[in-house]
Amino acid sequence: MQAECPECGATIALPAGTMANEIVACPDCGAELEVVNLDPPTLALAPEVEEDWGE
Amino acid sequence: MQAECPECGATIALPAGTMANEIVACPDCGAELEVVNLDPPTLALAPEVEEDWGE
Amino acid sequence: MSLRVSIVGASGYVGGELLRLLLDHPHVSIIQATSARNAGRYLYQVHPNLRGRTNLQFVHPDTLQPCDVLFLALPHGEAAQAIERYASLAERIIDCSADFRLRDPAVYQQWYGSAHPAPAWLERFVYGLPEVNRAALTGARYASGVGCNATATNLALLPLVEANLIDRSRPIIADVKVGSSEGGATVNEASHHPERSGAVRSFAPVGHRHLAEVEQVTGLRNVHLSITAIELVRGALATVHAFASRELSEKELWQAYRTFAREQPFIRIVKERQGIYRYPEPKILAGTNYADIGFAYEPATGRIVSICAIDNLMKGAAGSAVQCMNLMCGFAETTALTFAGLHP
Amino acid sequence: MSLRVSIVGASGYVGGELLRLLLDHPHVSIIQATSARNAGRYLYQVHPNLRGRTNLQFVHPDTLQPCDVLFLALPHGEAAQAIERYASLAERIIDCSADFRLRDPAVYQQWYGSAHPAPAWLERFVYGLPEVNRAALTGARYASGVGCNATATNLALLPLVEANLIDRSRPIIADVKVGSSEGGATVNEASHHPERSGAVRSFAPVGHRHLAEVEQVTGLRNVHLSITAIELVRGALATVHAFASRELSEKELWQAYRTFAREQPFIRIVKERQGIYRYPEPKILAGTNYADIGFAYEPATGRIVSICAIDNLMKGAAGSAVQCMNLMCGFAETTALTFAGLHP
Amino acid sequence: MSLRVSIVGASGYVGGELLRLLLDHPHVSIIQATSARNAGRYLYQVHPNLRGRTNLQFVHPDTLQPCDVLFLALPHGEAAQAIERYASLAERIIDCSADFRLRDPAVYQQWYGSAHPAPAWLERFVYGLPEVNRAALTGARYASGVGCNATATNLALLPLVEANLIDRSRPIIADVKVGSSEGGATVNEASHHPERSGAVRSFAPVGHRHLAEVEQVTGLRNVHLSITAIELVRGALATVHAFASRELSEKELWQAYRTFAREQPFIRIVKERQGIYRYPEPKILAGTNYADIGFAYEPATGRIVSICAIDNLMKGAAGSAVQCMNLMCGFAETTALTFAGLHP
Amino acid sequence: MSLRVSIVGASGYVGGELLRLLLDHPHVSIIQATSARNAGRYLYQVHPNLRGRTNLQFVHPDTLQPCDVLFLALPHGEAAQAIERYASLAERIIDCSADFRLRDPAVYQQWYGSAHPAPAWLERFVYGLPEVNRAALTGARYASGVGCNATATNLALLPLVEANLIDRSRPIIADVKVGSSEGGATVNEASHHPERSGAVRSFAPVGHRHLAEVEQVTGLRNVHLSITAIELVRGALATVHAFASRELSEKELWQAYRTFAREQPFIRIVKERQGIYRYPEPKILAGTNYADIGFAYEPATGRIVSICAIDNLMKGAAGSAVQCMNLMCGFAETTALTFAGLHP
Ligand SMILES: NC(=O)c1ccc[n+]([C@@H]2O[C@H](COP(=O)([O-])OP(=O)(O)OC[C@H]3O[C@@H](n4cnc5c(N)ncnc54)[C@H](OP(=O)(O)O)[C@@H]3O)[C@@H](O)[C@H]2O)c1
Ligand SMILES: NC(=O)c1ccc[n+]([C@@H]2O[C@H](COP(=O)([O-])OP(=O)(O)OC[C@H]3O[C@@H](n4cnc5c(N)ncnc54)[C@H](OP(=O)(O)O)[C@@H]3O)[C@@H](O)[C@H]2O)c1
Ligand SMILES: NC(=O)c1ccc[n+]([C@@H]2O[C@H](COP(=O)([O-])OP(=O)(O)OC[C@H]3O[C@@H](n4cnc5c(N)ncnc54)[C@H](OP(=O)(O)O)[C@@H]3O)[C@@H](O)[C@H]2O)c1
Ligand SMILES: NC(=O)c1ccc[n+]([C@@H]2O[C@H](COP(=O)([O-])OP(=O)(O)OC[C@H]3O[C@@H](n4cnc5c(N)ncnc54)[C@H](OP(=O)(O)O)[C@@H]3O)[C@@H](O)[C@H]2O)c1
Ligand SMILES: [Zn+2]
Ligand SMILES: [Zn+2]
Repeated sequence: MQAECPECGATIALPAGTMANEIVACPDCGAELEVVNLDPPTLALAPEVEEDWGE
Repeated sequence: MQAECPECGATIALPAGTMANEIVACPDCGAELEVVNLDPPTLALAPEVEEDWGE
Repeated sequence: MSLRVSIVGASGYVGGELLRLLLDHPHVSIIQATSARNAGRYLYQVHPNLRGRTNLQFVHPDTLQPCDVLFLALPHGEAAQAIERYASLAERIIDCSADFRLRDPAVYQQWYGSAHPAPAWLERFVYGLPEVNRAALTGARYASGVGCNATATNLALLPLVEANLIDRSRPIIADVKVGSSEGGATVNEASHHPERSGAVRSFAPVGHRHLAEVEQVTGLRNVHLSITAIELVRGALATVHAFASRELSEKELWQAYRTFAREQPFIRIVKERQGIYRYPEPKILAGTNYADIGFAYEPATGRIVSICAIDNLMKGAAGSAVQCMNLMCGFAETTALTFAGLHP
Repeated sequence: MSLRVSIVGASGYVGGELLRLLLDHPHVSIIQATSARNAGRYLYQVHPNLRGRTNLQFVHPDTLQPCDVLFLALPHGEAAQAIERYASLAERIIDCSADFRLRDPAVYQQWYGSAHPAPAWLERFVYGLPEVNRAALTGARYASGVGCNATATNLALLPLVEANLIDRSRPIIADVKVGSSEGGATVNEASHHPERSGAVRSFAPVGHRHLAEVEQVTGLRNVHLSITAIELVRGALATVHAFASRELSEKELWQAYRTFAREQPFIRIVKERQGIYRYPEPKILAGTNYADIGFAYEPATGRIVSICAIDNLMKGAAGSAVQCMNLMCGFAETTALTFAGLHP
Repeated sequence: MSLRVSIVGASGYVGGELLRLLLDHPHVSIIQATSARNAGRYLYQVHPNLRGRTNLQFVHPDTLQPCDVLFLALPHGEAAQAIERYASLAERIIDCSADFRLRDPAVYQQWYGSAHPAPAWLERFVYGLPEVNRAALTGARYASGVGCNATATNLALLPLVEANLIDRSRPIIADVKVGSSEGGATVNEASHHPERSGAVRSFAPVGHRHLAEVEQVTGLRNVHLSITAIELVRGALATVHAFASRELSEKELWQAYRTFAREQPFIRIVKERQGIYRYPEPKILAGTNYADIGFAYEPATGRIVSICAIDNLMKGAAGSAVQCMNLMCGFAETTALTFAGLHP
Repeated sequence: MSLRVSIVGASGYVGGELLRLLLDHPHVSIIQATSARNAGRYLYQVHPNLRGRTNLQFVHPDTLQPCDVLFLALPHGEAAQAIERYASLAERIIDCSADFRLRDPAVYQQWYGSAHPAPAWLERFVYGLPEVNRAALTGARYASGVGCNATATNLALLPLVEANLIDRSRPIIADVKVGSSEGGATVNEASHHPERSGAVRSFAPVGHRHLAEVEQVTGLRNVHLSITAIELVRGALATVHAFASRELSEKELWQAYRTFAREQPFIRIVKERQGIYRYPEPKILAGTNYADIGFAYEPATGRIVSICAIDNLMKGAAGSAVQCMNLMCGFAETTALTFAGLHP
């Protein structure tokens, strides 16, 4: 099962048994993605806390 | 006695008793300057060894 | 007779620098220095360089009392939130944060993502860079601080802007290198020594908020700012790449920089043909209020590289703030700001 | 069966790095390592990391003997001067200097101020950056090295150039931050630790020779290069500011970088949304042959900040040189180049 | 056939170093790497040097599954607390913490202030310093790790102890200089870059717990330990001052060090009469498993200064741990530990 | 009315520091600053921190003219060789070198390997550490400087010596960590940035000449000195391990340190139970004349660890020299020495 990262366009392999609402990380851009649909497999950016870089 | 730095245009005060061919340093740009004329006071860039900055 | 001065946010890095400067200022006495987390501790337990200089203790910010001059050195947003209270306590205020730097509330909203909490106060504050606002600061009641990266960029650009030497149709790139004290005293993952040490971190390649200040101060609209955090504690170096509006000689550029630096006690032009220190270098500015400026020019392409070095905590924050106070209160402008810096 | 390899200039920093890599290379044996000043000393007396790895001693360059592959790691000009002699001793040569990098003798003369001493050799040398010249390097007899600052700049630019995303009518600024090992092992006033430590030195705001290599490799004519030396021993970071030729999405940029990185064993794309290491960072590349590339894009202005980090002594010199040797001699391209780098 | 290995505490510095080493180990496969805070993230988002090396993701420690070899790299006390669970999951365990280093529960209680949570397990663990325990480690099921400062001190002392050259009636002072990675990956006020940078911090002038390990390993009772944290990320240097039990010649000392170093693949003697690297230097050991040892002797006073340099994360932690695994599992002792280190 | 002061060796690091201090001294005017290599250059071309402070140019030492106070900051041996000439030019001399520090010509010969060139002058010079010699320095004509490592060690030991708390039958180990400016401004292989950076170099494990000064000042005969060069430009930290002559309480130790520090304007006791700066730390002393002292005590073993931090160029050289001048000339002792130091 494959899906595309909405942020960077990476092709992400979803392991068998992936469920809706699960969170996966994009291996390329690190975005945290929510599985919003399984048929077809669709990912959306999960809400993220903007981290402070501290400078 | 005043002269102009040919490099940066600084006004350079030449002390009384300055002689032709003397070398003075420009206080602004650091150029080493030769007194090529005294009347009017005129400065020219003295030949410089290009220092290696080393990178 | 001494003015009574207080510092809110005195446990931070800008606050600490204000303490260091004001303790040696002949015309003021520090009456309160606040820190919620360190209330009751001696100043020197947080700022060890002040040991032997003062036995003052931090007080909680809630206990702040009336004073003549109030310095605010707080995280973003805190000063604007409480400005009425602070103004009720002090005749004069110098706020080191970004809260009162921008004149236009719309610009504030654009860059900070929410409406300004006290927009009426924006016009009461004079932008606290004496090099451009000396007249307005003289006798003023309220001064904002300056952004450190903005200041390095502005002081690199102003000689060229004032002499009208920049081609405004071509982009201007300000690539600023900064030290870790810019982030303040609060610990975070990014500032953990094993990670931060030796880093060359592309901290803000795009989108840095100080651009708003650069546009306000220089009037330019084609400046592009990037910030890289490097191995350094204090210091910022702006390398600003611009293009000449016409063919130039080196002498004309010298002239522009000299004109800008004239009568500015803390601006020095650094451009040497030999030696190790040919251009502005932040490492020798630690603790000083100087902004060193210099340039390189490439006739074949018309590129001017204008360079400015500062200590972010001094000319980029506390130093300029004290310089503002001197102007606001009628003291000699350089009072308490004369430390020459160290070599090596 | 092992190839017999020699290194001329083995006491230098590039030479030392070649020694480190080649001692662990399964298909070659080092037979000679030259140094005039250290002839007779053990390699590990100069390169202490090699202690326990080899009991080889430096030999004087005059005693150089025939070998299969010869690496030259000499100061500028020395390789070109003596290329006939070196070519008579070795079937294959990899020269790490700038002597054979430029294809056009006229360009060489323009940047180096004198005619090339052996212009006929220029076309025999393949420019030694496998990422752009893999096919030509495969089986080649002569390869040049690469410039470290040029390589960081080129690898930042190439993804954009190959995807044709850059507006060539607007200037491209490459602001490169570099460590002290770029200057080599020879001591000078500028490298004295108390002076160099903590420096943010505008080493070459304009006029850096590596621009010639950038123009040759990218085909661009509007690149402007500035080099700032920072507190770092190994490493170079190129921050390259370019403008998009049209409106772009982040995904298109990702696509361009992925296309460039595909099949390149030493190119990694680094662009993270969180964590400390969001963009390429030279500090984690020390000793590795990676070039990490990444980018930030500002839709409102069209500015693309393309960032490349390398270890100047590896991908910027000895690492690429060994990668070239692997291609020239038919070894697996990554042989002896697999060190992962350290964190923290 | 590969052994299946897991690492608990893989987001830490010792854990990260284990990952780096084990990913290149030809006889093992990493099946799980745990981190509660980073579960679901890719290893390279925390350890950026592993980018391109593995696509493994951190898993929560609660999901730990059975494996052949389990490495524990946890904060003090955590391994002892849960040792029964870990032992139920893995045939072999290597614990990098101090929990199972001391043989005597009473000594543990004295130094750690509370009774050991699993005293029965103390005798099942072999102290994991191959240089003194090679035979016991060969084939062992459980090995403790080593203390980094203890190891630098022990390896400085052992050549003298084994040759019986130390006057035990006079104090032995071990003054150890250490880098910031000793503190692990967790951020704290003391590790904030502006504070930690350039520090020469008397971290533990007296009372450092590693003394217990020194006494256990050397059998000495008159060692006094002090730790100073200096500007360095990786590395520890022990400067150990002891007095000779009788008049000695330099040759006798050389003999003692040679005897100790013989057959030890990771011990090198460093004592040069010229050059820059005359004594052990941690900076060239970053990433390597070497312990470099050397000495200076002052005939007039009988003082021997014995010096040992290590990388605290390697020979002082993960490197020794992998060396232990190699011995426990019958692999060649140096497998995956052959990185030579960098110069400069 | 100002005293006329000259500095021989003004291009060096001690000379540069003297310039910085004396330019701000209200009671003196610098009339000459010598450098053979830089004659004719502006002081700020060598010491960039002095830009804007003075337009003085270096003069050749041969052109030295009479003055009121002469500072000598020359390499070892040069002052002694030419002392008659210098004394003919100046009423008062302060020599920063080691040439006139030792009282006993025999001790000089023992440590420096040759007879003193001007032994009659030894008794005319007062050893220039005001903390021990204030009375003798007051009004004196000739003062020697101090050794930086000696001073850190002496000031760590003196509180204990004066209170008679040290067991003289057991060895005292002084393990001193130092920065690179101790080596002066002259470049050499060991100071090349890529080599010196990050080093933990056992520079003088035994045999350091400053021991002679320690013995002279403290009267102790069982001190053992080792110097390790670390990543630092300015600063020295002495970690001195001694044993108590009897059972002690912490209070007694506090008492001893307080007694020593009383009336000493530049001695501060640093011993905190919390915070980051618990013991003396050289990094916050850069540019200041303070010597911070502190201690840790281990009742079980009787070990006292006495710690002293200084800036080697200030309290360890130029700062003490100016303090001496103030005493010799009747100025307030702290004049021109009040810079507080920076944090962070
Ligand atoms: N660092 C620079 O280079 C720099 C340069 C230019 C401008 N600035 C600006 O200067 C300001 C201070 O920066 P910094 O680096 O000094 O920050 P900092 O080190 O983080 O210090 C912040 C200070 O604010 C106090 N504080 C926090 N919240 C408060 C509140 N609600 N009320 C009262 N006090 C509060 C803290 O005290 P506690 O001890 O109670 O936490 C601390 O003393 C910021 O606005 C910054 O943008 C900084
Ligand atoms: N450093 C970098 O980051 C870097 C990156 C890319 C390319 N490069 C290029 O690589 C080359 C070497 O750089 P480096 O940094 O390694 O320099 P380096 O440290 O100064 O080493 C130079 C070496 O050349 C030897 N040498 C000098 N003159 C020689 C001669 N006439 N014949 C034979 N050997 C001679 C020296 O040996 P002795 O012991 O006899 O003096 C030394 O081994 C340069 O061309 C440089 O431009 C360097
Ligand atoms: N650093 C050195 O130089 C060194 C040298 C020798 C020995 N050691 C020893 O090695 C051990 C690890 O040191 P370090 O420096 O790597 O520490 P560190 O960087 O702080 O890492 C600690 C690791 O333990 C994990 N962890 C914390 N509590 C846990 C729990 N209850 N269960 C499971 N995992 C837990 C953390 O994971 P999360 O991501 O979930 O927080 C993190 O991965 C320590 O015992 C230390 O004494 C360290
Ligand atoms: N560095 C420290 O931390 C420290 C601490 C305590 C004491 N000291 C002592 O202070 C003295 C100076 O040390 P430094 O570190 O400042 O050394 P430095 O940086 O090497 O400076 C030496 C100075 O002496 C000048 N000079 C050399 N030979 C001379 C001669 N024959 N006649 C006149 N001038 C001569 C040099 O001038 P040119 O420009 O003409 O070469 C230079 O200005 C030394 O004796 C040192 O032991 C140093
Ligand atoms: Zn993605
Ligand atoms: Zn000029």
